[in-house]
Amino acid sequence: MTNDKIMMKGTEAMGEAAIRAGCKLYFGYPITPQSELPEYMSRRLPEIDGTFLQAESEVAAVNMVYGAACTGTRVMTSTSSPGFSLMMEGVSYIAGAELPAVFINVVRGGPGLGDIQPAQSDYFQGTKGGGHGDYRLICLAPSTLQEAVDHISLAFDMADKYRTPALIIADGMLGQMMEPVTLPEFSNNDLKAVHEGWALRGTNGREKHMVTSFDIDPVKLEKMNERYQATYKKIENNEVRVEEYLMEDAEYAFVAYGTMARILKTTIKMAREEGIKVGLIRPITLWPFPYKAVEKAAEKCKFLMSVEMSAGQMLEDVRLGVNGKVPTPFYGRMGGVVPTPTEVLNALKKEMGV
Amino acid sequence: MTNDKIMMKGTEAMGEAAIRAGCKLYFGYPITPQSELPEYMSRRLPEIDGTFLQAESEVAAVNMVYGAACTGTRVMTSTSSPGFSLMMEGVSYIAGAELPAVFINVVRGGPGLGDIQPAQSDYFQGTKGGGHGDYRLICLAPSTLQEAVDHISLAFDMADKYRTPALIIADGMLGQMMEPVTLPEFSNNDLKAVHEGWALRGTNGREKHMVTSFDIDPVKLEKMNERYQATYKKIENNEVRVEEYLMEDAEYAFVAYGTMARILKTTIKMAREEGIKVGLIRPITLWPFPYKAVEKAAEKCKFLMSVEMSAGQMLEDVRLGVNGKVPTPFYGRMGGVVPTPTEVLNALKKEMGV
Amino acid sequence: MSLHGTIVSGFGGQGVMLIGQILSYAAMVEGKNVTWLPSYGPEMRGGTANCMVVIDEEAVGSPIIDKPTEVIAMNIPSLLKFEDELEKEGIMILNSSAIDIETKRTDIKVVKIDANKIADEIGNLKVANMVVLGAYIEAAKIITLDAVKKALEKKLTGKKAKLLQMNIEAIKRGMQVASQQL
Amino acid sequence: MSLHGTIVSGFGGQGVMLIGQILSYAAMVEGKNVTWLPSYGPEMRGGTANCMVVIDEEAVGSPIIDKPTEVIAMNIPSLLKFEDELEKEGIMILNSSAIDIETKRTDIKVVKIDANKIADEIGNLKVANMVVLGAYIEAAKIITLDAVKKALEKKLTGKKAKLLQMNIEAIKRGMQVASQQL
Amino acid sequence: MPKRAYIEIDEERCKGCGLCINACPQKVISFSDGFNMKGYHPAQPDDPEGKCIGCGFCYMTCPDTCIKVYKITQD
Amino acid sequence: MPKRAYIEIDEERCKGCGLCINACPQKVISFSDGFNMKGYHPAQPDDPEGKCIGCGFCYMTCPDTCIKVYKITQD
Amino acid sequence: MAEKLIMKRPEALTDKEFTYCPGCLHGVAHRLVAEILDEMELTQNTIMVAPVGCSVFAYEFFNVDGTVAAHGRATAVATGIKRAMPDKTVFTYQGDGDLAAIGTAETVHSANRGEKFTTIFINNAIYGMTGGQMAPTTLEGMKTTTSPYGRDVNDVGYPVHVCELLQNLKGVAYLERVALFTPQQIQKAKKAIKKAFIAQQKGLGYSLIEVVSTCPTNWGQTPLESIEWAKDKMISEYPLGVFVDRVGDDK
Amino acid sequence: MAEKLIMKRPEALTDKEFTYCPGCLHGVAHRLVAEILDEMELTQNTIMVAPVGCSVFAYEFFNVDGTVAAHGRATAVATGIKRAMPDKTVFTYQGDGDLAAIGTAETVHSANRGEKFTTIFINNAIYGMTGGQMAPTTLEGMKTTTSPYGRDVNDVGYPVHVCELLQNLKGVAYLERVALFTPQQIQKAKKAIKKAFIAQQKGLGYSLIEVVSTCPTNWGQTPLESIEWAKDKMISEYPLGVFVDRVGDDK
Ligand SMILES: Cc1ncc(C[n+]2csc(CCOP(=O)(O)OP(=O)(O)O)c2C)c(N)n1
Ligand SMILES: Cc1ncc(C[n+]2csc(CCOP(=O)(O)OP(=O)(O)O)c2C)c(N)n1
Ligand code: SF4
Ligand code: SF4
Ligand code: SF4
Ligand code: SF4
Ligand code: SF4
Ligand code: SF4
Ligand SMILES: [Mg+2]
Ligand SMILES: [Mg+2]
Repeated sequence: MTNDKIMMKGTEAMGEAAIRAGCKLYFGYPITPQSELPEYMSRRLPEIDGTFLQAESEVAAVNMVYGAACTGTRVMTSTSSPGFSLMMEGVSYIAGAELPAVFINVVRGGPGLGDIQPAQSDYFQGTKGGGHGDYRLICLAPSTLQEAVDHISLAFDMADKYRTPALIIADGMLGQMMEPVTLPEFSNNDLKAVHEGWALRGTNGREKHMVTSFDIDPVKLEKMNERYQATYKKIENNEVRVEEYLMEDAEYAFVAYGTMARILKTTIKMAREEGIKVGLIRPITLWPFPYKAVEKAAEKCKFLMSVEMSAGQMLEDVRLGVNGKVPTPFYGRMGGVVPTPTEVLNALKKEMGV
Repeated sequence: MTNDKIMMKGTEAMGEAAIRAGCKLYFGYPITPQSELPEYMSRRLPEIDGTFLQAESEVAAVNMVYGAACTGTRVMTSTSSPGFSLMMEGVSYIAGAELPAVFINVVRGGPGLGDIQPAQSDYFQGTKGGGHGDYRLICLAPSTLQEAVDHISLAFDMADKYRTPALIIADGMLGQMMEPVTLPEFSNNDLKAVHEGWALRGTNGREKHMVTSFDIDPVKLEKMNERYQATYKKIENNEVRVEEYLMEDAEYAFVAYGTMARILKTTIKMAREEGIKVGLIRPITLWPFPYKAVEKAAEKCKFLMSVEMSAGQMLEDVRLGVNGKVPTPFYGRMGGVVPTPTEVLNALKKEMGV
Repeated sequence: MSLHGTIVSGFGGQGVMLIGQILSYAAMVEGKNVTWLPSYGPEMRGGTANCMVVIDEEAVGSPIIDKPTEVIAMNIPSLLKFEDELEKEGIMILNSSAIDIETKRTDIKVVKIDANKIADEIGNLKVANMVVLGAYIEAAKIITLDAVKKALEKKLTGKKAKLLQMNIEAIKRGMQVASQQL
Repeated sequence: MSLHGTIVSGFGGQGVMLIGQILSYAAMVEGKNVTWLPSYGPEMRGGTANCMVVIDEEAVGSPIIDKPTEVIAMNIPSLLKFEDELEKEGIMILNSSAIDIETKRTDIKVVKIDANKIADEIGNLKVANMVVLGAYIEAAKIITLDAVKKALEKKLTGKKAKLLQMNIEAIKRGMQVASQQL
Repeated sequence: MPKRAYIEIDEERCKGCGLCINACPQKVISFSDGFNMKGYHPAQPDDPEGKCIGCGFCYMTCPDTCIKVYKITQD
Repeated sequence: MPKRAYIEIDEERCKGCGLCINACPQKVISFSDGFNMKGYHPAQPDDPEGKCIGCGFCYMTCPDTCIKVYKITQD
Repeated sequence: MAEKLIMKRPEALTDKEFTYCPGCLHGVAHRLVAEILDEMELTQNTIMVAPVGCSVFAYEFFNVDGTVAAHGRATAVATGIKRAMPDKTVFTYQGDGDLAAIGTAETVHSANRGEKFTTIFINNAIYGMTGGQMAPTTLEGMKTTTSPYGRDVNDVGYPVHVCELLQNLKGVAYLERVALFTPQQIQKAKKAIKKAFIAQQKGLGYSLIEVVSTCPTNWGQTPLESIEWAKDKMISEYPLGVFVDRVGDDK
Repeated sequence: MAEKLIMKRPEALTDKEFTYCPGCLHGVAHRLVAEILDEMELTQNTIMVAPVGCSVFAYEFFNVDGTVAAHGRATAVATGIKRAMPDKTVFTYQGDGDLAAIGTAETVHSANRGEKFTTIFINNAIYGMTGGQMAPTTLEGMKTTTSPYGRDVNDVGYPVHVCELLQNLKGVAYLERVALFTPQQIQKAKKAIKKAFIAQQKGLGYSLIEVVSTCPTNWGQTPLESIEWAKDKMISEYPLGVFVDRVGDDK
């Protein structure tokens, strides 16, 4: 344990990481369990001459993000499930306008008002497109605070590189908890230069720039869509991230992400003490999803069990990866209930028939 | 051709069908290509002492629907892609509060502002949950105006029966076109009685009723979620609808819905004239998806080709149904471009290697 | 040929949607399968609009046809927009009241009709579109005058019933002019 | 046992979150793995709140433990809420300044401490939570006073640095009382 | 003077906010020394001399509807 | 009186709305008989007697920026 | 000599204990509404809409049919209810974040349409439920968790005055700002609420009562301190009074 | 004798032809804004936000960097832009549906925050782009495609007066309602627009010019008829004038 580790709340650590990654603007609207993030930003951003603005709603917030992103400046927002639903139109616009921006959804129990406990039931929304149209979000799912912190700059970098928005899917547990983390150094990339070619900053003698997700002519709109799809293809080729945990000798595999995955590591320890050879595929990018890792596991494991704090959403991607090779049982809890290591162990054993 | 066929615009025919199905309230916000639906309702609903109200936004509209649905009265809204994205929070609330209501999304090219041409790129949003939380929408995809009209009362009936919202996914072509249709008779079910047990109508001596998607206690919220999931299971068991078109002798199968499916019937005619034995699986309910029909087709066809006016969204459900048995090529156009029968035929042939 | 795709195109105020609708209705009356699809959207607000009518003996698959078999052009932009797309040997009806240029196509049948003038003669500029419809009926021979009459009877009810005769008159005049050109 | 799950619970104003945070910080200082997780949400607005600290020799898996090994209850509702969940042989620290009832559990170790009175004696009611922390340190023996001191040094910087001594004093007094009861 | 009015306080419902105590013109309400099950020191009627006038200020200001006010009429 | 001013109209850009014709105090603009490629009868300067005063009302009211106004100065 | 119970928890409230912090005036506002419902004999025929905010549980506290709207959308939900059931009494109960931030469009348009229901609007100058963030109504210079350096009106704008914003809309039938800091104010508030419900009963249009309130927890004050602070600071920013009255004095 | 070109299409417009209907005054409003940008030498340093509405293409028409916001969200987008680039001139151009219906919350809060950009607000009492539905600004009794029996103010509310709604918000630096029906009005409108941009340049707060306009197509009128109708009907509902002026007369 080195000296530079500090204890910080998840949301605050992510906020600080964003500032160090060069984030200059934050627009958001309070919602539990992530209000500490805007609160942190409201303290910190003025210190670095950045802008914190509490919007009148999530709808306004996401469109402020759109605006700031149009200028090619690093900007982010964060929210929790109902708030992210309200952002769906704006997210689709941002994707369509090919704007780099970072969203954080600290997922809570749903649907509707639900509760404020940790959940993973916004997987579909984040990975398949909760908004309209053929767009995707780069979707990162940190499992520890350290990873959450690291994902922030990764998200900004990828968003800039591919000119596409990135989403970090966390949950209330990750957002609220403290654990020791090492914060990254301040980034000193010249972020402004990156987007000189398209950003809206006044013409000053050059040709005018236009940012839009709009073309009334479907043939041209299709061209735009082809460009998006080409980007998505690149991302699928380059950016899949996955952790394979004790998979070398695994006869069974869990598939889980985020908080659920970290809990499963305890389950796996318990199982292995009983001699059950189980491992874990932990998708780090939910989109692009690590289909290959799942496929590979399906070649040697007796089954792949998706464990989620949801009714079974990632399960569909697991099944797409497994492609019928082995069974894909599911264990999940809903509405903000977090499965305990023991109960998942029991579920595993039941599935094994022991 | 009987006398009672009339020519009506798709959106208007759906409006009239809704009125005949006992819809008493319509809340909505204009958006192309479906504004004729609210326009029609604004003329017709006052004639039957119903309520038409143009809301200040789609966000307001969906919450007005929530309110009216709380009273157990038949209510609907309609919109097009960006507008439906704005409704995602409200839709999730309506699902969570187990309210019967009918939505129509006349899908247009996306993402973002996109264009106003017919598209199918909101499939994920409609079938997997564009809003937050573990909810599903019964999702009907009519292919002709007659079917669109018929789906309206079906949607209301299922929504009432299962106390869950239903969505009709149409597209600009279906919405704007006219073709001969037979309108249903006026329903004279006693719709009020159905919801006496929970609807908000004033206590009048009975115990108070509460409608909510909320429980601060995750254990109780999970119970609510279990109830939703039980409903969804029932719907999956009872309500899958699919058309199998020339599948008896099919060596190849298209999978397509809505407008795309109707166009493919022309393609199939052309193909069969050339001796290519191709059929069509046409999901009528997109959720619950007809996985079994797809699976069955995968047992005898050389491949199943999903054809969509999107980058390939239903394709994932097709693959889940096929489960690795045969290849699942894809053909699609994006951004509001509608594939012609000929181009799909060419795509099919290419896939066949001829 | 059993499959027809007709495009009717012109300014918003020229009644092009109605031409298409009457045509569709008539096709339905004759027991044919038919779809009517308008172009929509703010191409030019208040500018040129068009609709496509597909008439088929069998169930209509696609309501869009790549290459129309007939085009009714009510103004210059409509002519410019659709003259290239028209099928070879296809029929082009030109409203010469608003079009003072020629089509560059030579492999199609062209009927020119000074619809406004004729409508004016009949006594109501609003029936210019029916004059054009008449020319189309005569030139394309897909639907009969009888069916169109029935369609008009359905459309013109109540206060509008009294306009029926004038409309039919307009159609007949259009048919006459076309028959002279064919 | 290498895995500890401690719950600290009380009114919003009683500094329960801080107890948990100091504890976590101290655990980190000692090279242990640790997570701190608050309960949150409007259970009763302004009412009872709690946090859970998990300390492990290995990487912490779940930051939630079904059955806590220690409970610090600062008020009556906290006692009622967590007494059933506490692990057998577990430790219960009771703030008797605000709790005038007894626990019904007999299979646990109980330390009662009149934290307000002691804090008052020290001269600042605000350090009552540190008194309780002291009792915990002594009773649970998971972290050392030294580590807690270091944690406090990190927390109390700037203007607050002058409070350090008083806090340590409070902790020591708490340890004393607990040692008498064990 | 005879007792004109008195109040009852639901001490288990009380959150010890003190608003009633503050509002009472006769100062005949006080905090209890003990805790209720919510952990608060609840308010209690403290009117040995029967000075309560039944003005209802306590009732009106209590945010938790803990208070009942009784009038005593001499008939 | 010598010609003081004149205007030019971009007839292909013109939509024949007539607002300039309506606004011109000198009534020196009229509709053309022919059609432009948009299908409209465009406005045209119609000032054989050189009555245009260069007031710019036509320019100001034209929604499609079709009009240029020239002043003729005698120097 | 007889005893008479002259004041007690109204029938229109359920037995459920309020979940509010000690000294929070949400409870007083609830009781006033409940008293009016009882007095006007509306309890059996009322449908209420709770907001998302500290009063999210309000639909459990009132003995009437009720629901909870999405954050900010209470008046849209009430519009749907009232339009479906025009003969019922409908009211929304909303905080300042709910009504004046995220719900601004719904508020303005419900008022402008003259929707025939009543809104009880609790202005406590803060987001209570989520832990004390800045509200549209937060006072100039006031520190909150998202205005840690004090509300800078040049940067984030001035406190929003809801009554002043709505008063020119013709759909509004009754509009008054009241407070709950003294028994006298509380009595006045009750009368205002009554008038609002009368406006509804008479079908005159939209009625809204802005209740200037407190949030001891997030203001970091004791209940008594919060009352004193509010009497001074809140009322000077938010002057009490009747803004629109189309009801008149005959009740 | 020399000729001088004294009036012509301003530089701040691109060559693209407007997509508006014949006689639609969107074009006049565009030209005025462009003239001001040129005169104030702002063209090179301006970022504009087009709305969704008939003027959705406006970002192609102006010779400045630009984008198109989601329907109703232009001021939120402009807020994001201006906060990121405080030294640029930023303006939004919005219709009545965009600004006063779906965008109400964004409008009110941008104004209240005193965001330092300018809004050109075109009030044509209708949803032009989507085919003539009722707008918040539609006149009493006026028939539209969604008020086929005429706007019934008791049912759907009264015409919304944006300037009157915003005038009490302290963040507003300049607020005026102008019209475009005569050359004189057009000149006045130009002055107003200039003042709005000056307010922005001086960092005084939010500025909005409400331009009372026409929609011949959806009003079912010829261009000339629409002008005459608007002179009479629109102006009596929407009186012209300055509502807020914190700029003063020294330009
Ligand atoms: C869409 C959405 N955004 C944000 C929230 C989080 N949220 C809940 S209540 C609230 C504000 C509460 O403040 P107010 O309306 O003033 O009520 P109070 O708690 O002060 O009574 C917020 C932001 C939410 N539940 N949903
Ligand atoms: C979310 C969303 N809802 C609805 C629409 C459809 N829509 C486009 S423009 C418009 C209204 C246009 O009216 P206005 O703002 O008054 O502008 P105008 O066309 O009259 O200039 C509407 C409702 C949309 N594009 N997006
Ligand atoms: S009724 Fe009046 S006098 Fe009696 S206790 Fe209450 S406040 Fe005091
Ligand atoms: S006002 Fe009510 S809650 Fe507060 S102390 Fe008095 S009785 Fe208790
Ligand atoms: S400048 Fe004046 S006088 Fe000359 S044409 Fe134009 S409006 Fe007429
Ligand atoms: S005002 Fe402009 S567009 Fe209209 S007629 Fe005159 S020149 Fe043509
Ligand atoms: S947080 Fe504030 S508003 Fe909410 S219950 Fe507590 S005191 Fe009342
Ligand atoms: S529809 Fe109306 S507002 Fe739109 S361009 Fe045409 S005339 Fe102008
Ligand atoms: Mg509040
Ligand atoms: Mg408009």
